[in-house]
Amino acid sequence: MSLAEFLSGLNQLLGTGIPMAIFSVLSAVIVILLFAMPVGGFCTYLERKVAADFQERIGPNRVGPLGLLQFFADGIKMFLKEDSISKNADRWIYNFAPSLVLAGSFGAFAVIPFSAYIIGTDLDIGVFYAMALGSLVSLGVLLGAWSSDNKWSLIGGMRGAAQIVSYEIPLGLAVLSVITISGSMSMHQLVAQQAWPSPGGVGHFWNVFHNPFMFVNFFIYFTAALAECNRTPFDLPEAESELVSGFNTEFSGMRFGLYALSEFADVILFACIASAIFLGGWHVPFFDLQSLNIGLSVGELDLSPLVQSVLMIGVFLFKVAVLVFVVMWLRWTLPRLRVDQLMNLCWKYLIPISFFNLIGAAVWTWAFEGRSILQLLGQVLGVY
Amino acid sequence: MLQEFGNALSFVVLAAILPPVILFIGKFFRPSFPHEGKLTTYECGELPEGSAYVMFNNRFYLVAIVFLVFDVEIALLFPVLLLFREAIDIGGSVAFQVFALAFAFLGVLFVGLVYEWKTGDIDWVRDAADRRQHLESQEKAAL
Amino acid sequence: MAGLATNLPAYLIFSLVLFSFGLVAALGRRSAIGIFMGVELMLNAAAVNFVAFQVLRKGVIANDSWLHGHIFSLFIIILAAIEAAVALAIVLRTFGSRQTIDADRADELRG
Amino acid sequence: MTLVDLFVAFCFVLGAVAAFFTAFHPNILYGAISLIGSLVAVAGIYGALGADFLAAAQLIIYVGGILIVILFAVMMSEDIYKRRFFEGARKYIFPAIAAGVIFAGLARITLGADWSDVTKPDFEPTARAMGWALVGPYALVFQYVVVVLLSGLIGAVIIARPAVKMKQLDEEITKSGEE
Repeated sequence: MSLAEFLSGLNQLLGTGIPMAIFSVLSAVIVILLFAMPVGGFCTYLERKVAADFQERIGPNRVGPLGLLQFFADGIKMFLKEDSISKNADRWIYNFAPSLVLAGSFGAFAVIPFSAYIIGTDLDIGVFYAMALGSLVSLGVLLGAWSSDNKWSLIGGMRGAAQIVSYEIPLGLAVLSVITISGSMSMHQLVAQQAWPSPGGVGHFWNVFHNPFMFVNFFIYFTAALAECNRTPFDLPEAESELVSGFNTEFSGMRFGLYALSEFADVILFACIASAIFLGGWHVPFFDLQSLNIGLSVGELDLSPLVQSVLMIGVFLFKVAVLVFVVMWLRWTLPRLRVDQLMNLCWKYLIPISFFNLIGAAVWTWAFEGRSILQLLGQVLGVY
Repeated sequence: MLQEFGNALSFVVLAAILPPVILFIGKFFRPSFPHEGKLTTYECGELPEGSAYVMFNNRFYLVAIVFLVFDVEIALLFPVLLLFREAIDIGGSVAFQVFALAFAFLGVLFVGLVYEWKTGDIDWVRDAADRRQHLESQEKAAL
Repeated sequence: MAGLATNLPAYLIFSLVLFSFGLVAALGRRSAIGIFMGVELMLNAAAVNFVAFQVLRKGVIANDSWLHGHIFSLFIIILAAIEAAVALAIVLRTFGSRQTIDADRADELRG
Repeated sequence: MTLVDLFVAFCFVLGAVAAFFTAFHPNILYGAISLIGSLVAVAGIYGALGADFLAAAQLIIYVGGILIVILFAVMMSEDIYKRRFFEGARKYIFPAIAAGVIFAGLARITLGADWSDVTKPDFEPTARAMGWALVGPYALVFQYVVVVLLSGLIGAVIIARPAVKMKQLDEEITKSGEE
């Protein structure tokens, strides 16, 4: 059930006659402005705190308690800084590129399944739609770099586009293997099938542990997603040492803030998609949250789905937080790859491996009629 | 189903109009002192000479070409592999048909990838001089 | 304007507009990429027609439960992609040898 | 005037204006940028017609693939900022006339026909149905397309290979021939 229907359901209770379209825009505002941007901003603070921990220093703690409002202060500072567009920059494309990049990274939040009842919009082509919007980001990066008429940003932009573009293939193949296993593209179905296997149920536990090929595919997906958001071992386009922060050399003030925000939104987006299609979204091992039943109900409205939904969102966001922490952890442990190592890794290692993994996953689902290791183990032990 | 598209569209439209709105609102608060030095492109301090539209050797384009073909392959495989699970439930022969079709498709294109690999086209060698040195090192390794 | 979404001639006129602009671009542009962009527009126009007929004229083709229109436009998109790959390769090669890709100047028959 | 009609009308206008700029804009790069507009408009129309898989495939292949290739080609091939003048409208005259004649003729035919038996579109998900079509009646075409893909891939790479590499490969072939 999409967020918009949930809100309009609420509206029927209150009786106000607001049309459905307003609710879809409202759901967009809620997910983007109240979830993606604040959490993206908060990640900048978190990244500096985590980095400080790794290097045994304190990190930002001046603004607000424990420095929690640091990202807010950064945002205001960027908002007020001068946005100087260089003389022979190509004004039209210069202003058009950030909205392409942001549309690509924030638009895909529509299909993220936060809980069994709350999802931005349950498209039948959910995962495919998220990949389609991902390809807009590479276009925006290329145009933004090209229009700022700066040799460094042009080289950084070309490298960034080549890197994002070529890592979309292992990403696509990993998502393909998930679809081969679960037979549906809509995110809600993909997650619903990862419930804890029960005798009658359809769940076959998390896709990561479905079969050995899927386990490897998760790591391929994670590596490709790291490269897609230009994060640490692959942050060549913004390599500070070589390219003077690559494609966003010429961006100042809020324009740079928008690009940085869209980079963090990409990290969160891929963490959400990875935890939804590989780590079983809102499912918890050993227990099915949807069967949780609390007696209390207000008037005739039973409260247990609400409580279940809150718990599910908590579980889902915990998994996203773990993945984002690993991304930040990598930043301070792995050195940066050279261009040819980066491309060789993609074309000579990731793509062949994901080819064979896809074939392996298909053969596994064919041989065991889609049952996972856990289900097979359960049958051997006679549990069901 | 159109309501679902409407929700997705409102997400994309909101995300697309965010930057112009923020940058426009900021215009009133932002200082703006266009100074000659500030407006030239950033070249670590020196005066920029020559435009940035310098040409590149063509390893970028080889990547773009090979990516295009493999991206098409993934887009075509999505609908076929979507049915794989359903075909298994229907019966063995249908499942075999879908499996053979999809993985013949995959195999043929894997041949393309192997060809690229063998002729060294996806090697990310910087330019002609390096390529010759790259090839000589391969020959030494082969001897 | 009412019922525009299910009004088949509107889609046909739009694809015709796209096609004629594509034709002008293909015939009028000097650079090889301009010609290629014109061809892309014409291919898109044809693909829109296929989908519009499949969705808005159900029950006319024999067993149209197979979504023939959608399959046709999918293959149009795919062949346009392959054409783009080869077109870029040709542009690369002509630019390598002749420093420009004006279609008028590439008139020698030698390699 | 439902929202869908409004959206389709917006896609029509966006597509037509973007196609106009693709054809007539003096600077080839702005032509490529406006091509994005028309491709996204066509993807929007697929969405309004209920062809959800096609809209996403159009976005991935066209906007994410072909346009990147076009932009690489445009950026590489010509120094856009040297020639700001309009490349002489003379060469547009003949194509404009030809396109105008074709447009008038076909428009008269389409508007003349009676479109009474237009049916209501029933919006079902199309990805699964297209999958069964690709496996069923279009299985042969599906395999044929992959052969075309392979030949296109190898052909494009051979053409695009740098001249210096071709000399090495020829030497290798001749050397292996002599042994």
